[in-house]
Amino acid sequence: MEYVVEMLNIRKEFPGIIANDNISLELKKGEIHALMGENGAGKSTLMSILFGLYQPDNGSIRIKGKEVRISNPNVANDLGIGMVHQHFKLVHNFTITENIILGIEPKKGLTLDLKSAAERIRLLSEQYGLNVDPYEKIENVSVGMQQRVEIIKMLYRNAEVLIFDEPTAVLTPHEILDLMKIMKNLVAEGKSIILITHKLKEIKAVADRCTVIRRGKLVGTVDVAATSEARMAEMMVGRQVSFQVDKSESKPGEIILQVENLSVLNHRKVLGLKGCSLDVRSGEILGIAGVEGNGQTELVEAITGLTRIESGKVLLKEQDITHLLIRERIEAGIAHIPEDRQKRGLVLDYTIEENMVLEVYDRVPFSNKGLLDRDAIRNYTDKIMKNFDVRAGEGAESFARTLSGGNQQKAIVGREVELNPELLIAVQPTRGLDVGSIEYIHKRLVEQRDKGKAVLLVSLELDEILNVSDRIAIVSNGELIGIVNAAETNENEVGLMMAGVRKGESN
Amino acid sequence: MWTILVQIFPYAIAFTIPLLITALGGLFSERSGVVNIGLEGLMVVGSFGGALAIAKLQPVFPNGAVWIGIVVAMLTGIVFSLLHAFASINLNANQVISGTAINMLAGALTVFLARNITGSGNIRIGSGLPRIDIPILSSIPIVGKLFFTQTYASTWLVLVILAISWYVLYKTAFGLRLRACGEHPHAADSAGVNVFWVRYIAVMLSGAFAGLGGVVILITYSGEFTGSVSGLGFLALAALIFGQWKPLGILGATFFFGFASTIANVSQVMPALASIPSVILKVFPYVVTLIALIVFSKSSQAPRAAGEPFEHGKR
Amino acid sequence: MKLQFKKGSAKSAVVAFLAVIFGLLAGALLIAVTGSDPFTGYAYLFKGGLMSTERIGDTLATSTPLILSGLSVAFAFKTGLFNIGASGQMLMGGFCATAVGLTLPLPFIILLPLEILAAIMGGAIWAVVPGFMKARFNVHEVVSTIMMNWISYWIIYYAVPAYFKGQFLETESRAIPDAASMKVNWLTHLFDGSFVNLGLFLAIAAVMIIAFILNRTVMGYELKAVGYNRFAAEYAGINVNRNIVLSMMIAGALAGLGGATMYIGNASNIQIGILPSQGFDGIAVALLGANSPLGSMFAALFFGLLYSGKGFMNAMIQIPPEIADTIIATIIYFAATSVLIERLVNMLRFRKRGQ
Amino acid sequence: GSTPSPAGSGGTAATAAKFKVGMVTDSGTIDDKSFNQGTWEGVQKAGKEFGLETKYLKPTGTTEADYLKEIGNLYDAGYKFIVTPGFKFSTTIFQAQDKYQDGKFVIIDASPAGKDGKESIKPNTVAIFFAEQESGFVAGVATALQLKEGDVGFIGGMEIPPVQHYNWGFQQGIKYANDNFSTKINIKPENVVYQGTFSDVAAGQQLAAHMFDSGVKAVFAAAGGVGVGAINEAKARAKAGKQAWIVGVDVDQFKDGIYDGSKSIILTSAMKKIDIAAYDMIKAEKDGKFPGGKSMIFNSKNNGIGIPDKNPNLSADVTTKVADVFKKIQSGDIKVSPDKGSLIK
Ligand SMILES: Nc1ncnc2c1ncn2[C@@H]1O[C@H](COP(=O)(O)OP(=O)(O)OP(=O)(O)O)[C@@H](O)[C@H]1O
Ligand SMILES: Nc1ncnc2c1ncn2[C@@H]1O[C@H](COP(=O)(O)OP(=O)(O)OP(=O)(O)O)[C@@H](O)[C@H]1O
Ligand SMILES: [Mg+2]
Ligand SMILES: [Mg+2]
Repeated sequence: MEYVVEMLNIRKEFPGIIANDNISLELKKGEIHALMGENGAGKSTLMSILFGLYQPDNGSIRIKGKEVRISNPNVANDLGIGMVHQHFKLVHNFTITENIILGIEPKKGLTLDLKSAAERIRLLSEQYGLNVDPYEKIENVSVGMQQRVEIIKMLYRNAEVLIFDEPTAVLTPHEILDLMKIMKNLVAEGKSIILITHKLKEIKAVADRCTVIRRGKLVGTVDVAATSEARMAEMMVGRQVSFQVDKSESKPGEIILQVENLSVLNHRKVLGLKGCSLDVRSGEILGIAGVEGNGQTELVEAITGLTRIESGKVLLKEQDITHLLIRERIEAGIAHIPEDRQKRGLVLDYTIEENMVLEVYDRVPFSNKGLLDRDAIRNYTDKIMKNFDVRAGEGAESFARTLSGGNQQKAIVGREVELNPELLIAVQPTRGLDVGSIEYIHKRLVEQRDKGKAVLLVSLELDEILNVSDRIAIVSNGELIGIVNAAETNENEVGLMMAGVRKGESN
Repeated sequence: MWTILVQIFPYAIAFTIPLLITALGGLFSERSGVVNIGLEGLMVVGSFGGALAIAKLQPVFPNGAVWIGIVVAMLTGIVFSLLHAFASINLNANQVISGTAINMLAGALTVFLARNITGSGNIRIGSGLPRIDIPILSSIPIVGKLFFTQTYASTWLVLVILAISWYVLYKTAFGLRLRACGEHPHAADSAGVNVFWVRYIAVMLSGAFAGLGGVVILITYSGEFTGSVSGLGFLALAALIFGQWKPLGILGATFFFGFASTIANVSQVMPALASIPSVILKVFPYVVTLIALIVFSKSSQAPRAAGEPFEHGKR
Repeated sequence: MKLQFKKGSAKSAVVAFLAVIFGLLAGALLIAVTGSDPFTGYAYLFKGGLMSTERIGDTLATSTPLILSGLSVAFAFKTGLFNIGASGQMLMGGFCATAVGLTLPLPFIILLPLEILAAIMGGAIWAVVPGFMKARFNVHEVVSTIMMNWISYWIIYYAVPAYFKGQFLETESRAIPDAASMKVNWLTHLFDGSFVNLGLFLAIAAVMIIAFILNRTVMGYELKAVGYNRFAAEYAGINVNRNIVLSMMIAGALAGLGGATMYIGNASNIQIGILPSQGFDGIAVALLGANSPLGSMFAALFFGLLYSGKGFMNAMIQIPPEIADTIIATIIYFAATSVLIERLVNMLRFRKRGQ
Repeated sequence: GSTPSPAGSGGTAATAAKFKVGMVTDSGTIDDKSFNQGTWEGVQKAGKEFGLETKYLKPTGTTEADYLKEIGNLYDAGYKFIVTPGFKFSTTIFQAQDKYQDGKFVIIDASPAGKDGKESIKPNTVAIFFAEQESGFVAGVATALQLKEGDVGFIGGMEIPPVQHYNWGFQQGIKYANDNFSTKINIKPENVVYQGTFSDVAAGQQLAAHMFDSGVKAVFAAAGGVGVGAINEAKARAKAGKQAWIVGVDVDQFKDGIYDGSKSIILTSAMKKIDIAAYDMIKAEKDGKFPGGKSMIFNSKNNGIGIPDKNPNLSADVTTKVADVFKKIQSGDIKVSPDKGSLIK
């Protein structure tokens, strides 16, 4: 059998952690090979080694049978290896062409030859059906388009082996389908692909084989067609996982949150949310489904007070909170698990205990007459950490920075739940987490609901929305497209509505 | 007013040029992602190196000494800038702090050395650059009077460097890479650009240009190294922001500073301006800068990665 | 420009200590290169700062404005701001104190608090402008405080001769009368005629108060939260803009007080045409003190000692006094590149373990 | 304090007791071509001649505390004869003369005074003054005679008495020449300025340039570093073949103005002979004749002021006429007022 890439017995150690422990991976020509594992398993590290960003401590790499040393990305490029990173590596104020040619610029004399580069990009774009405008600036194009730029970047460098690191995490269902089509095109043209993803469905849909790693160690490589999703999931976490969230029928009570005709400007100073009205009742989880950037952020920020409201009203338990300060809203009973845990959710240079009182430090018993009470804060923190299974090296005194992403998230969830809010807003509460942590957090959300609280769940993951919510509100282009009952809908219907098709319009 | 303008124009330009070239150095550094508040110190070491070279060489090469001094000043600036480069690029040190250390070190070390050499801490040069009228061009009406009379060769040197800088920054592969390093070093890194080298070169350019700025002061109007450039390095930094990190922007900003402070300086002897309280003229450039900073704050073009240490492979 | 914060005071103390050692070594090298004996040099340097009660007093007095300007910079750092404008704030604060001292014919007991108040207000106002610009328009405080430095420089330049002209000189204000000065007889006598003054106690009190505010109070919690992560602070309902302004205001007040200790304490009038270098030294003090109030105080005392002793060293042997500044600058460079020191420490530790 | 030298240096012992001479500089450097340098040259000359140890210290700041600290440093290091140039030392010496009673102090340009402005010269102190107005007067006459007609200007540093005296003397000298030698020299009010610092070189250049552009032929620059800027400007002009003169100050600045081999733009210099004053005081102390408690004036009578002996840019005729005028000042026939009166600024 001919392998384009063979990574043999790769070992990579970071201070305090062995990210890759004797891992081998072989890629056949013309296959799509999935690489799967929980968070921190070492997938990105392994691929970074193949791409020359890291040097392995041990082990060897062969390309087309020949042993190579990939000391930097240039070497990888020369060997025909390209990578689309988990976080796109594009310069926001460069044009697409400039981004693509960066590092291998064509020149006329001393001067950059942008014209001929743009022409080549246009041709590549046509060949693979990518549809990009070479002269557009990155900051003006959608995330899906940016990903296609990353793909052309590889093609422009004549890559034969393409590595995709979690490419679908940021895409809409429709864009995911497009991407899969593109990937199939690519392998049809003779390229080989390594695809990192957490999503079993995607693996099923496009991959030929799948390699699973766990805590830096290789679990095995399987033939996708012959392996069930459940089996792959088990390989990944080392135990059986249920994909279904166990929950009883919801018992909605009084209206907790009422949003009336709400319009909000986005950061580009145009209406990002247009005349949205919805309500959330006690004892129910309302999910907001939608493609990223279609008004979810504006809605949440308007409710929590992070953004000014252009027009409309927000009521909490019939009290008008439209013009209240953020802190006043928190006191009125709103808790918020923010989208970006590191940017908004935590003060990374504060300890856990300092973070646990981020919204309540000025209340008795945590402080009195302007003086902090360390003991009270410590007790409170210990309680949250115990209840929510937050693990940290030095307990309550650990700096938030030193926690893993999952533990950071659990700490935030714990903090917000502990506020005992009337309304819990959870935005992407499981983003980037592994299935174990996801399961845990979902349980806590349902628990809140069962305690008779209102929960507003915003997520880009359709599965999460469908599994956790009782009702689902779908937004598209800043407008509320419709609200459906979770039990009575399916992925297809919601997906269509996310694309802006109102219920009933499609048939 | 016209005669006043014509009269002070050459001096305004003489004052503008060191600011301009220093800010241009800052531009290269910052657009590669390294904040350099050590410009002031780099100017000082440039002026020190240049003064020393010129003072020592002038007796031997009365004509060439100034030009050798310019080269020496740029080299001194480069050598000193390596301290900043090492700290901020190799060690990921806080760039503001490293720059502050550079400023302090420059002021102290050069005077220390000068004291050991001259006994006083100052180094005086015999003579600087002559002022020349550009033949033909200077006889063009208006423009000739303003731009081509009483000019220093260093002015033209700096303007040529400005033009080349613009070309390099926007039209060459190096410029593209440099700007990428300042906006998104990881993108550049994964595209195979050696971020370390690009930043090193950029910081060294800032050292060379600031050194040139320092020596231009010396050979045009001060004639003496004194261990200080009286805040011009910081002013260059302000001009860089005022000029929105663009070559032509900083040309405008530094010219504004040059003009405003020249007016403030000579207002005493200009009957037309003597009625305005001096304090107002003196603070005018600074107040306008503050206002400009507010106006531009909405659309800041600051390089996104400026000030952030780059760690290879950091997620 | 994002500032990174190092925590763990034991570690920063080790780093600071090693930075000092390296700085002194570099200084020794320089002294040797210029043909003098480093040991003799340093002996005179420290003697110059410490060899008599009077000199100890002078060293303390030299340190006083440094403690306050260092505290000002450190406090701003802690709250995420780089106050490079301590000089201008000191000048403004000192000017206000001088103005009060020269205008109001009041008894000492009433006058001194008024002067202090004026200094604090002067410094605070001078820092509020950049604070407000930062909060409201996100204008970087490094540039705005530098501009404010120059504005204060020129305002004082013209205001002093216009309103408080000295008996003989245009270039300084009239002398502060004894009844309006921070110098008090018992202290002067205690220290054998040194110019140490009440400013020292004000500085120490300020260190205590600031340490207390930062570590124990709700206000400190908010200020630091905004400094470390203004987005998280905003999310938590902390008024970010108010805290930025407040932080700059406090930093400015501290620097202003430092100005008072200089102009109506160590000196007895305000001079024009000079931005006090102590403001810039405050950056060094804060850095060496790892931005902690107590650390800054020790750093200021150390720098004060160097500054105070260098003249005597120069008088005794042929070493230019700029050596002190060079040593301080080197220390700061080493503190800035503390990563290098940390690596060295790790390496040494590793080697020991290996044996 | 520690006194390494065993020989007692207190008292006014007329012995050849080895005493060490120290100096504290004012703001500005030891080679400022002005009073710091002048003083230091005098100290060094005496040091060489009498085999004394000499040392100067440059204070870190310009406050009284800074000055006192350096005086203490010198004193503790055994330099008990201390010379301080500059009006700013007034209050410092006032305190030092009491604090270090076995020290000797020479203060130049001012006398010791308390905060209240009350002067008091103790027996261990001498205050030295110069009649700068006479020096400026002579330079003014020389300038007028040499240029015959046209505009001249004045750039001062800070507006302090010595600088003011130079200015007013210069103006009186011009007027005297216009009245007595029928020259037609004019000083316009806008061409008399105090820049405000002794250090802003750029401003000095710009001010001088502006004056030259508006037709001024010679600028009297009594302004330290600001004057350096003015000199640079004049040199640049002279090199380009234009006429631009500077009248130097404090010391003979001829050398600083050299631009083309041996040509200099320094027309003449209004000097005050600080070096001689410093030297004289040290010599007096050595001879046991230290005039402690006195205030001394150096003027035309004791040749403490004047223009250089050699002025290559002045014609022989001018030189003789100026020498004549100088004699008349010495004899009191011509009185130069140290006050502003109806003069400009
Ligand atoms: N530069 C680094 N320094 C130290 N540790 C690192 C570094 N990069 C990764 N690690 C650690 O190595 C382990 C593997 O990380 P890696 O990013 O490869 O995981 P992953 O499988 O890609 O996870 P995810 O699904 O979250 O992307 C993690 O524990 C991570 O924290
Ligand atoms: N760059 C790094 N340097 C040092 N330690 C790291 C680094 N990155 C992660 N770690 C440590 O490795 C451990 C695992 O972190 P990791 O970020 O992989 O967790 P995770 O659950 O995958 O989170 P995330 O979702 O953010 O990827 C944590 O203890 C963390 O402190
Ligand atoms: Mg991870
Ligand atoms: Mg990963």
